[in-house]
Amino acid sequence: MRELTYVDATREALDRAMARDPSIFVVGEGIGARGGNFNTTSGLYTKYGPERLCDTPISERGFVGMCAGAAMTGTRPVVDFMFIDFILDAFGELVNQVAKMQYMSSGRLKMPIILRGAIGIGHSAATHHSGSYYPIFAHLPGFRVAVPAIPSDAKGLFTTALHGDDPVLFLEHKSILFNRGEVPEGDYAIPFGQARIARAGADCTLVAIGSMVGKTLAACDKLAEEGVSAEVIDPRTIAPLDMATILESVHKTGRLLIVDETFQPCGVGAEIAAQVIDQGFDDLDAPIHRLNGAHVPTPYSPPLENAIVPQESDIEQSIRDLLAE
Amino acid sequence: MRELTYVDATREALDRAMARDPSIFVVGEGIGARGGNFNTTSGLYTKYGPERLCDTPISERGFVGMCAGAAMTGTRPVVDFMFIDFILDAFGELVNQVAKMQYMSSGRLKMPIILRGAIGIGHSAATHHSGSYYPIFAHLPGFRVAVPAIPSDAKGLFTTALHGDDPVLFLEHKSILFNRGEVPEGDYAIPFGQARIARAGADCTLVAIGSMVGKTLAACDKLAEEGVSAEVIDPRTIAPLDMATILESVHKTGRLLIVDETFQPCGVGAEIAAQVIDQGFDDLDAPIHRLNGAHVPTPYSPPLENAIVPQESDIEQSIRDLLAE
Amino acid sequence: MLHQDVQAETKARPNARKQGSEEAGRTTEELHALYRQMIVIRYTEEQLARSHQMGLIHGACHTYVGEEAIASGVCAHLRADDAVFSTHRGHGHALAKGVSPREVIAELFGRVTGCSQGRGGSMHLFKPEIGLMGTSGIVGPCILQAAGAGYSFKLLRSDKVGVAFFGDGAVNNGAFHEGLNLASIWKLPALFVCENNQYATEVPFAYAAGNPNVGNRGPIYGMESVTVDGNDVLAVYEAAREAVARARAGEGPTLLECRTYRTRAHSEGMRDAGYRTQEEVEEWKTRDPIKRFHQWLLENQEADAETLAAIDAEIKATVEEAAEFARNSPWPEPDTVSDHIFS
Amino acid sequence: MLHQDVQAETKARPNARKQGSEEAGRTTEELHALYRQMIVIRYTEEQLARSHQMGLIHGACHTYVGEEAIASGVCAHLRADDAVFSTHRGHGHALAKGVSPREVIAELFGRVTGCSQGRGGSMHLFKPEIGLMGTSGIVGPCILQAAGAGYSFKLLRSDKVGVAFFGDGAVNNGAFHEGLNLASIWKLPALFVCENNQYATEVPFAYAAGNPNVGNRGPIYGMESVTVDGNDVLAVYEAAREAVARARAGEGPTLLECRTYRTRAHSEGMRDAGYRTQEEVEEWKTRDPIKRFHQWLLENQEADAETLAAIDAEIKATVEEAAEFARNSPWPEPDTVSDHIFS
Ligand SMILES: Cc1ncc(C[n+]2csc(CCOP(=O)(O)OP(=O)(O)O)c2C)c(N)n1
Ligand SMILES: Cc1ncc(C[n+]2csc(CCOP(=O)(O)OP(=O)(O)O)c2C)c(N)n1
Ligand SMILES: [Mg+2]
Ligand SMILES: [Mg+2]
Repeated sequence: MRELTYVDATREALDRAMARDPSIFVVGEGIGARGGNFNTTSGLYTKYGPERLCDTPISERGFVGMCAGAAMTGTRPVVDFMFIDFILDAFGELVNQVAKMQYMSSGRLKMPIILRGAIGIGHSAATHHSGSYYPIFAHLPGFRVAVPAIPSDAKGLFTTALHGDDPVLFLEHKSILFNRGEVPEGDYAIPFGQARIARAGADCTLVAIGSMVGKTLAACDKLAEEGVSAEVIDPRTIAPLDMATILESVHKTGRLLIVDETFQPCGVGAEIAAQVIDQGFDDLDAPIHRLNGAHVPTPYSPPLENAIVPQESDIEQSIRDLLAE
Repeated sequence: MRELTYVDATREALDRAMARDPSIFVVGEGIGARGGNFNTTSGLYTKYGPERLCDTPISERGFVGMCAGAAMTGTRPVVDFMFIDFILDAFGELVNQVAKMQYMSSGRLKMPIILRGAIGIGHSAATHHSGSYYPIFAHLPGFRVAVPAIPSDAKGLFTTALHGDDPVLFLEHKSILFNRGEVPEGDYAIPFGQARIARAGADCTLVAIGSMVGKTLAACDKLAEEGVSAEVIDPRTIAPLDMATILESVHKTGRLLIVDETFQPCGVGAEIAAQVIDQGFDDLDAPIHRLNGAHVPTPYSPPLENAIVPQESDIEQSIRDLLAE
Repeated sequence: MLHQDVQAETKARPNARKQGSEEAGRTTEELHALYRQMIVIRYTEEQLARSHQMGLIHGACHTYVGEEAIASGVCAHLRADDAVFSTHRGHGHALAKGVSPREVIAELFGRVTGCSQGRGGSMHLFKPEIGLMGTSGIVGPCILQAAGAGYSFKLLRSDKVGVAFFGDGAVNNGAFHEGLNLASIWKLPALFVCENNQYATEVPFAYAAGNPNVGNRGPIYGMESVTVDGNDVLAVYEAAREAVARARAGEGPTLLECRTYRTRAHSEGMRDAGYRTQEEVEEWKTRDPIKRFHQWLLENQEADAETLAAIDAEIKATVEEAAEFARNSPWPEPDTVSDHIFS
Repeated sequence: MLHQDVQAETKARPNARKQGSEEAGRTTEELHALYRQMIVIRYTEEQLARSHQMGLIHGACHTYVGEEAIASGVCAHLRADDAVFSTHRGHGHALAKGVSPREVIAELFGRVTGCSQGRGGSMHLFKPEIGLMGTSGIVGPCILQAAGAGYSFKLLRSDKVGVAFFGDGAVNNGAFHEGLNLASIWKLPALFVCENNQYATEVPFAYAAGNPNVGNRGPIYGMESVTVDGNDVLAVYEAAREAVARARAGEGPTLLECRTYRTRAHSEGMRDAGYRTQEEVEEWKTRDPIKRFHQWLLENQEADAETLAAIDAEIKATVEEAAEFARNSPWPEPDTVSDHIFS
């Protein structure tokens, strides 16, 4: 199969959907002629013009609220935040005017809006350009939250987002945006709420999210040389969260570690652990462990930045600890 | 001891602190001559005047950002949101300009700012006036989060907030604001991160938050007639969270239920469960259960509203289920 | 200050626009419809106020009494497929957009027959089928949403219009600034109606805004803007006619400031003292938009007293029946409470 | 349009303010200090640009080249206890507020000797000891924070001033609207300096704003406002003098629009084509604030060429030494990474 970068994979999905559906438009800063800070829209401006690739002022709250109104009246906005950090100024609109609209109108309004942006720590982007924030959106009712880890999932999940009628947070870790991988041509959709077993194994279950999937797989490769057989699950969407796949794996392995770059308290790992302890209590042979980024704002300097992100060696150590319990 | 309402208890703390420290000021809509929508400031305007009880335009982002700047330059703002729902428009300021400031300045700046407001579901306030959102602030580094359940704790925790140098979310459930209880006179501070054992017991541990404390105690009273001895823990602050007290209790009882009105996914109950499973695995005799409000926007009509909030009878049933595991 | 001017002018020559040329197309039916619309709002609000006292309304209830001319004058130019976004004080907008008193009253009673099936109450009225896209308990967002409807309508090459109603309180909010600017730079077919009743709850606009005028702010955004006497239904009607026509023609948005006053408390059951004088309230009651228009219709031989009395009586009966209907309506089923979070 | 006017005027009578009365108190030392300050910024930025190419800067780097007159002209009136809040393009503000080139360069190199001890990088410069309260990677907040400093200073009855520097991009943001309004209604001692360089990254202000003017927006908030040629350091200096004096005297805030241009790419390593012409860039380079002031000093006999060359040489050496210092500075210790989240 041909290979594409992650960002090219999402752009292909976007391009195909825009070609077919004239009600899709994109807003953001520099997503027009410039093609997006991360090339998310490059080439599309010439194809679809300024109304459908609409450069905005620095009015995040404004254009999110505007897109909420647009989604309610027959069009399908894609908000491209560049860095997802900039979504925070629109948080009130998202919580009260986007996530709740279908419910409050008893299903008479639809809310087909995609909110996309680069997440995560890396490249000394420092604390205003390193956020992820997805546990917050998983906490709140009304959002779908996708965190694809590989190019094919990026295309498949973005396609699903573009065809659905619900608000979707589509979050792309900066450190994997330009990774290459095989991506199916043509139409390719992956339903939300289906985890991917990134590696099959029998000794322990590792749930890894976004950029942590690759690092976890690398750690497993290393441990495999010592005979450790770890199963790695990539949930792909954290709302909805495919607990069935995780529970099934834990049933088999009896041990669970969740690896996630974002903050630990009230995070995705907490939710997974809480559900496993409730529904898979008898399957567990050991405590559930979580490995998260440090609970601090993101510092700039490389040695500090490295210190707060789980590294391959940290993951390896955590797996050893889990197996030793 | 004399009795005060919950809101009178916080006002007493505020009044004492303002009398002593001229750098404390309050901003909000209608907190001046009007005395606050929930009487949080009544009587103070005549005492301290319009600069220290400053009525604002409907500019939540604006005055939060302003108070961030004020806190960095020698004064101590108290932002009174009336309903905490209105904080959402200021979310960007809170995350990036309030919570991170001490860290990014390596401790050279202080951030003594209190963000207070009424939380919770009740009185058909509907979806824009029923939010709680505290798991979000516990997730993010840099916030203290207090959710007092009784008048004396309200006074004690508010006093601590007023004397500290960190950003504090001070969240007061609407349904308990006018409850009365014994409140110590004079100076009275309760440190953050110390849970209160609201009821001692041996058969199971119940962690209840805010308005759920009273309901849980009522359910326990009922079950006590059948000989059930439940321990009820009120964490009082969820950041910092007093896990030591919870772990100790679970060590004794072997069973844990967390009762919380807010949303379940990535919530406080998830965090508590995850920590207990990690650190108290061998103490557990049964799965950990969570009882939360339904994961939906808050509907208006009383039968719908009742259906989404854990009621005394739901708590009772959950305790029975836990004991039956 | 313009504000004073508007009041002065109002007193000197009430409804002076009568002689203007722009009402060429104003038929007697249209005039009667405007009157009827205002009466529907007034009677429904008065019914709701009574019902609130009786404990039939569970949450808040912000009435529109004294401001009826605005929703009536603006919505007269809207079609069912135009999109209206409104605020916490939204009953009047819902009614003027075509929601029936039954559906509004039942909603506030929390019944499944309400326009939001009991999920919304006073501050969350929805009837998207006829373009009532929602009222909101949060001040500000409606401005952005109306711009968004405009974006849709422009992209879809339709001649529909997005309309936001909001109070003076919203003017100091960032949503006003960002929304008006976006609508202007993209020439969106939108109308921004500021109902300047001079107070945000108890905080005077004159205190909360560095500039007591709203209608002079259009140029800052490169947008048409105008201030009218919001208690003069014909003034509102004519200004809205122009603005809606401009939007439909692709000529961009308009900011329309309507100077008005709420004569009841901010919300039912709230105190209404300490922040404004009883004299001020009484003075404004003399400028009641319905009384004024009633008088104007008589003076200009557009209606006789009997016709108007008949309308009054008819609406009175309709509203009473609506309250009865609402009271007898079923509650929503608790087991539907998790429906429709997702599509 | 005023924008054109300013440019035209600039060309016709460069630094025409010389004959004005307001510079009565402008000493030769002050003039030399202004020159020196601009050179410090320019040389530091050029050093940073080179260092970026060499891979010594790990994150973003937005230079202030071409805009030096603004920070220099404004900060000349500030004391160490006045509070400055700035943006992503904040090196110039930090330097003008008194942070040394060593501390700025070391910060961008990620070293513990940097003004933020390596935690911040280009966009998060802190030295609160001398009133640099922080630069921010988010567009907008600095406006609110400067108002907040003003609130503190007013409440504490001091004569200190809060100052925000921000780009044209921030003008369309709700923070601008809310912050200016709050500062105005409470007459806060604050100064809002808009560095209008006509682009937000690649998006022209003329596209993004319904009104291409910033300095005409003060009256909307009931605030003094003024537009000056931001490449004329004396024009900035005089306007800021007045504004700071007004703030200190309790007479309220000022909005100061400085028309300028960034002559390098938005950030180092970014492309700088497609959205503006090379001619436009070259044209603006002829209006370089340093060259212009250099010429003015000579023409007005305020300095001779040797004096200025000596300043240049001295600063060049200082900055080179600073880069050396930064490069030899230690990295922060990883085990300090969780310090200072709470007080
Ligand atoms: C963002 C936000 N902040 C605060 C409130 C609380 N609140 C409800 S109505 C109101 C006053 C609104 O005043 P205005 O916009 O003038 O409308 P009016 O009530 O006068 O019609 C306030 C502050 C809110 N609903 N939303
Ligand atoms: C709220 C927010 N949105 C988007 C960005 C990304 N961003 C960084 S700089 C910039 C352009 C800023 O333009 P302007 O304010 O004019 O400052 P200039 O770079 O021209 O000095 C943008 C959009 C940001 N930092 N913050
Ligand atoms: Mg009002
Ligand atoms: Mg700019």
